[in-house]
Amino acid sequence: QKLTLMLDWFPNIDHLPIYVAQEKGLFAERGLEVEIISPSETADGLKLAASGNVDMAVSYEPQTIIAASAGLDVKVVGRLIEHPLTTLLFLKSEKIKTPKDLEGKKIGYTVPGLMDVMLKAFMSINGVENYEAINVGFTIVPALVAGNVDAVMGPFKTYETVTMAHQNLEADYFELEKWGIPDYEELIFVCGAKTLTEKKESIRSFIQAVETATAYLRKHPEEALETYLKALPEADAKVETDAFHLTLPFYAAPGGSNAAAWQQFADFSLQHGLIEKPVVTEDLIHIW
Amino acid sequence: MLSVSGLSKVFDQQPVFSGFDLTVTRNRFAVLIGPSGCGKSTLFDVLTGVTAPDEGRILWQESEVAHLGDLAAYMHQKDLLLPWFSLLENSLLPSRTGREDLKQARSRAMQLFSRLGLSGYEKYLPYQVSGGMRQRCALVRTLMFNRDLVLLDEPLSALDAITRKRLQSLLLLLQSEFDRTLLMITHDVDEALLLADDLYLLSAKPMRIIEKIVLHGDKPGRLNTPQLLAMKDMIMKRLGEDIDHGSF
Amino acid sequence: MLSVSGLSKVFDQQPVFSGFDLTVTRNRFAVLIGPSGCGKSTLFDVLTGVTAPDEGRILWQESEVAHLGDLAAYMHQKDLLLPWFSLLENSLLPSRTGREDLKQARSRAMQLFSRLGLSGYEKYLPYQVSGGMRQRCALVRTLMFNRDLVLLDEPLSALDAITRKRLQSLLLLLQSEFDRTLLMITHDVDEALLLADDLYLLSAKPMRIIEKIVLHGDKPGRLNTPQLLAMKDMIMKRLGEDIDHGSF
Amino acid sequence: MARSNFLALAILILLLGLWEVACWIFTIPVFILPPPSIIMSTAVLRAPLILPHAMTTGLEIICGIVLALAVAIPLAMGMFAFPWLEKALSPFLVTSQAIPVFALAPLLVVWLGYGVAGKILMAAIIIFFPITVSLLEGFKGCDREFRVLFRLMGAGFWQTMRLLYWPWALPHFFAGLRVGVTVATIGAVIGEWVGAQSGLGFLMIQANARLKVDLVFAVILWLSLMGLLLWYGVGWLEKKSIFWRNNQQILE
Amino acid sequence: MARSNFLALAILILLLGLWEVACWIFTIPVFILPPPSIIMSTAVLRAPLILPHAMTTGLEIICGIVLALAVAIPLAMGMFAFPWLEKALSPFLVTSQAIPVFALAPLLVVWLGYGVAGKILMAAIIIFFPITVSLLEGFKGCDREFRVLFRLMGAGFWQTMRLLYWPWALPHFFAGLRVGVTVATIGAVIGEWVGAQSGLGFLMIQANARLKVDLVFAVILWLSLMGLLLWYGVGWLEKKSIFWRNNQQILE
Ligand SMILES: Nc1ncnc2c1ncn2[C@@H]1O[C@H](COP(=O)(O)OP(=O)(O)OP(=O)(O)O)[C@@H](O)[C@H]1O
Ligand SMILES: Nc1ncnc2c1ncn2[C@@H]1O[C@H](COP(=O)(O)OP(=O)(O)OP(=O)(O)O)[C@@H](O)[C@H]1O
Ligand SMILES: O=C([O-])O
Ligand SMILES: [Mg+2]
Ligand SMILES: [Mg+2]
Repeated sequence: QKLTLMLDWFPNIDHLPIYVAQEKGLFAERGLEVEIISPSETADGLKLAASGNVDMAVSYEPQTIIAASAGLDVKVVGRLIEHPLTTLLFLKSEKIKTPKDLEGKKIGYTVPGLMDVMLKAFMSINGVENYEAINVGFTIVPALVAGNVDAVMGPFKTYETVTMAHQNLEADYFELEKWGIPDYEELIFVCGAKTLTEKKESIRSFIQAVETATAYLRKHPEEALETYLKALPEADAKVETDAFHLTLPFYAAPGGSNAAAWQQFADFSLQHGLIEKPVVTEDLIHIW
Repeated sequence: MLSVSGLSKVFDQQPVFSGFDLTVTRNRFAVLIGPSGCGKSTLFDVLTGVTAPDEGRILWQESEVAHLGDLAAYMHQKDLLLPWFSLLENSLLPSRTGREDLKQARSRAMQLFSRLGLSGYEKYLPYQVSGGMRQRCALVRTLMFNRDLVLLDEPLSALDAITRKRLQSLLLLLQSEFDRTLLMITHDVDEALLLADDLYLLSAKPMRIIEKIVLHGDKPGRLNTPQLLAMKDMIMKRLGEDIDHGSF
Repeated sequence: MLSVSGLSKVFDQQPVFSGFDLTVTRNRFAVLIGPSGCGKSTLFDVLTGVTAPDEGRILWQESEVAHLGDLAAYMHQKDLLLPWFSLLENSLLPSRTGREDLKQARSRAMQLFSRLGLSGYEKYLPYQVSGGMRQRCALVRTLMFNRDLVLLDEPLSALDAITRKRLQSLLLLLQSEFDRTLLMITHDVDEALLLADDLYLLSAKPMRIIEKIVLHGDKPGRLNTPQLLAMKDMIMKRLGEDIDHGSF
Repeated sequence: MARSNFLALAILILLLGLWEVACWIFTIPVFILPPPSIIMSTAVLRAPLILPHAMTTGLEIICGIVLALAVAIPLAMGMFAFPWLEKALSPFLVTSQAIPVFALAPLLVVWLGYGVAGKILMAAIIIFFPITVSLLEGFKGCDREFRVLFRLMGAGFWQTMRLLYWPWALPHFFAGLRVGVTVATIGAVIGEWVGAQSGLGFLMIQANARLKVDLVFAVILWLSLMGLLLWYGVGWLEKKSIFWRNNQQILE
Repeated sequence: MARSNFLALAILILLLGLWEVACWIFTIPVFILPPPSIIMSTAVLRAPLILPHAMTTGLEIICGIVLALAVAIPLAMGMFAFPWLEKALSPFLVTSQAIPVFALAPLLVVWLGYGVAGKILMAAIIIFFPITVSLLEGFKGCDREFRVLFRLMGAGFWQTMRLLYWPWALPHFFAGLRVGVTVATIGAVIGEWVGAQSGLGFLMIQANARLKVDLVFAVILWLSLMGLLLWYGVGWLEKKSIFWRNNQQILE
């Protein structure tokens, strides 16, 4: 059985369980042939999964809730990273200790339409009123170093911190879930509702294979990392190794998503204008 | 052989000619002479079907035709050789487009090449030979058309005096030896007097025939005879008068 | 007034001319006649400084100059009017580039306009007037140069017989009334015989002077005299002989 | 003229009709390709939202064009005056075209900040090449006889440039400009993806992240209209500037 | 010739030198702008990594050019044969240039899957416009006298096309092709954003996101070299094809 999987972004350490499953033959032994594709844009996966042009996609909980609100018929079938990695990141300094210290500063964000809303929510929850929001795209580190912005909403605490460290830059950050934003699942697997009914068994096998791979990498982290680096020769081994150790605690444990937790985030989204129509997360999440 | 009647053509509301009549008789050399911009080339465009006339009829051997599309041959002051074909290929173009037997056409072309002193240059590209050779090749191509009527639009006006003189004799050859009927545009009075059997003086735009002159006498040599010299002065005067109505 | 000696120019290893000598005398009409491509325009390019000679010297009134850059006026077979300027603006170009007093130049130009029958057309753009009027405007501009020597590169060869004839008289006016010295290129033997005081027959490339002929007699009228007709035949023969060495 | 306008309209209606019908028949999801009816109604209804962004992008394009001209014109003149300079520079010009500009976008942001400057530069980089090349071709196409004339009139380089070469090259210049402005929108949009607060590119990314695909396509519609407007605007300017080609009727 | 080559080299060395020195003096961080020494060593040392991606991109470009030609040639001929068609189609051609192709990416995936087809189409969309426009200009530039001649030879449309218009338009065609291939690299790179597994565009985005800016620039260097190669390749082809312009010496 063939399955196509579209990633949320270019292949990176967050996708390690998928690559381990692929390279260790965990898909193959379940009779799956998985093709892994990068998108041109983070929303592509959701669109193509909803239309059935890819079987599965990796996406973010916030964007999936947006998609559901926009009427895309997608189902959440599994988890990859179970807590937020997204942070409000800045160069370590004595001046910024609490969000209050961001008063009057220039704050960048990565994805307009998503991270700008998160930033607004973060700031209003933490009582910051005066700041300037700037879309910096993915030029996070240069923007910080050049002093164009004082902090950026969107970087991962497991990734940008490492790349910065390798450039001898020390990063500090606020974790969203610790400053009033509901906990959410950073990376999840989605598929179209129709695909789910048609290829239910294959998709279940896929999720099982990823869970097996996650269990394997917890036991043999070094071998898992080696497998991943072999599959992606263009990756920088030193950076990926450090990032891997930071990400290790976040790879999702077996078991499905928690509809109640999702509902909390969906309500938060509605309240802060991330979505316009309410979303019932029980219909969104498929429990195996 | 060819006659047009009541031909009209208007550009931008201005008539280039209207109600224009002309008859060309078999095996004669008809020459149109008139001031620049009077509409001579436009007349040829209408005859060849490049542009449609607004009014009028074209008769070819008593029967009406839309244009002379495949009834006449054509020669121009530019040699119009295609630079990407050799001299021989250029001369064979009418046979190719006319779907004639190419083998036979080739041997005929070779004969004409040698007749016009081009033997040995068949494989040369146009840029590799002189202007005179190019015009002679254009003449070979004109003969390869195999058509009784030849339309010539100032065929020699770009050439220097000597080359011009030699090609004038070749044009006469077309008429005498190859039995063609010729209709030529020129604005050189000497050339017209030298070559024409029937000479038509044309007015400035809108073009009409001011006078038709029938010429006699031994062609290559007659130019410097007193009659011809007198005729030349008369023609210059007639053309000049007409132009004076315009703004010269 | 102008003399060149030992002038050489090579293109692609082939000499266009080498060791070329020529002297133009004050207030005379010198005409160069030769076959197409022999190097006449190249000689003018060297004289005007458009291209540098490989060897040789140019002397202007006894002293050596690099070129005639701002010593001569120029007229060409194309009228070379700039289409974006009116006739008057075109005629004032030499005064503008020469930083002369424009007010004075303008009144001089207006006089020439009326002298050449262009009054009332000063504000017209070139495309709005006829070819003859354009060439007359080019003549006005040539006069506005205010230079003793005028270089003419086939100034009339694109015109029809009548217009040509009229402009020939105007060229003679340049010499007689405006006291200019003229150096003209042509390949029309009649025109050369009609206009020249000193006629130079040129060979095919590499260009050299075959013969210098000094002409006498009343200019506009002399052409049909037996002497001139005989001379014409002689010139045609001489030029023809030379070309025969080439491949015609 | 009337015939071709009619045909263009007919083709347009046909294409839109096919697209609309295809969306319904094949039930193409709106989030992949919305039918034209929805795109157009969004483009009109959301005009108050789109317009300010369009003004930003428009401003960037206009400034980009001005900047490109400011570079292209002296460059073309220099390369025309010194043929060796042309030969020396042409590999760099060609290379500048082969470089994917979006790759430089992050750099530009660092150097020029997140304001409009980076976007203007982006648009300019894309436009200046066709303008330079066609202007140079225009200068070089000037007939030799005219050069001889100006030489003998004693005209200097700048005078000849102004009176002869420049008007001579105008038709070529406009041809290059027309090609340039069409793609200038893309330059500005790429610039806006990299970081901006407003502009159609910014709006497009935002709408895309929110999965408001109808808005994405409405923005594309606006961008296309701006491209067309620029194209025909330059055409109009060309007609006005090259006044001596307007009416070729001749007074005889 | 020698002088201009020398100058190009001198300019190159000067620019690279300035860049290198500026990087050291101003201690510009490598992730903002790496010095040329590092870029070049990365381009060489990581060649084993880059080469397969370059081959993918190269293949996409070549196929894109072929596809663009397959569309541009019949289109230009059609518009030449029917001037009203030209007028009717030109707004669509212009619009096709103003649309930011990335927005179409999901659409292309839906239609063409995630293979190379989408990238080829992207490259083709970018190239076909300049080729069509310049080919059409070439056809239209054919002298009237030649048309009269072919008319009187009784040549049909296709014969005239083959024997006259086509060779006549070749120089224009190559001019358009040369412009087209230079930007084709950009087309393919943008195309590689469409769900790619390989290609220089894919590699570049990855490297960029990983802050390996030296690799980004190494890839840009490769892309530029490919663009230059294409430019000079088309120039060479032009010289071979238009053989009748090669040696303009005349036999007298
Ligand atoms: N396509 C056109 N549109 C408008 N006017 C035209 C067109 N073609 C020719 N004319 C006009 O028609 C007139 C006749 O032009 P034509 O070329 O027939 O003259 P001609 O007698 O051949 O001149 P020449 O001796 O200079 O070759 C001119 O006044 C010209 O301006
Ligand atoms: N830039 C150039 N490069 C190479 N050869 C050239 C160049 N310019 C002219 N020639 C050659 O020099 C010769 C003389 O050309 P020139 O234009 O001076 O002839 P001409 O006597 O003025 O001819 P025509 O009577 O046709 O105007 C020709 O054979 C031409 O091929
Ligand atoms: O996804 C980020 O690494 O910002
Ligand atoms: Mg004519
Ligand atoms: Mg000449």
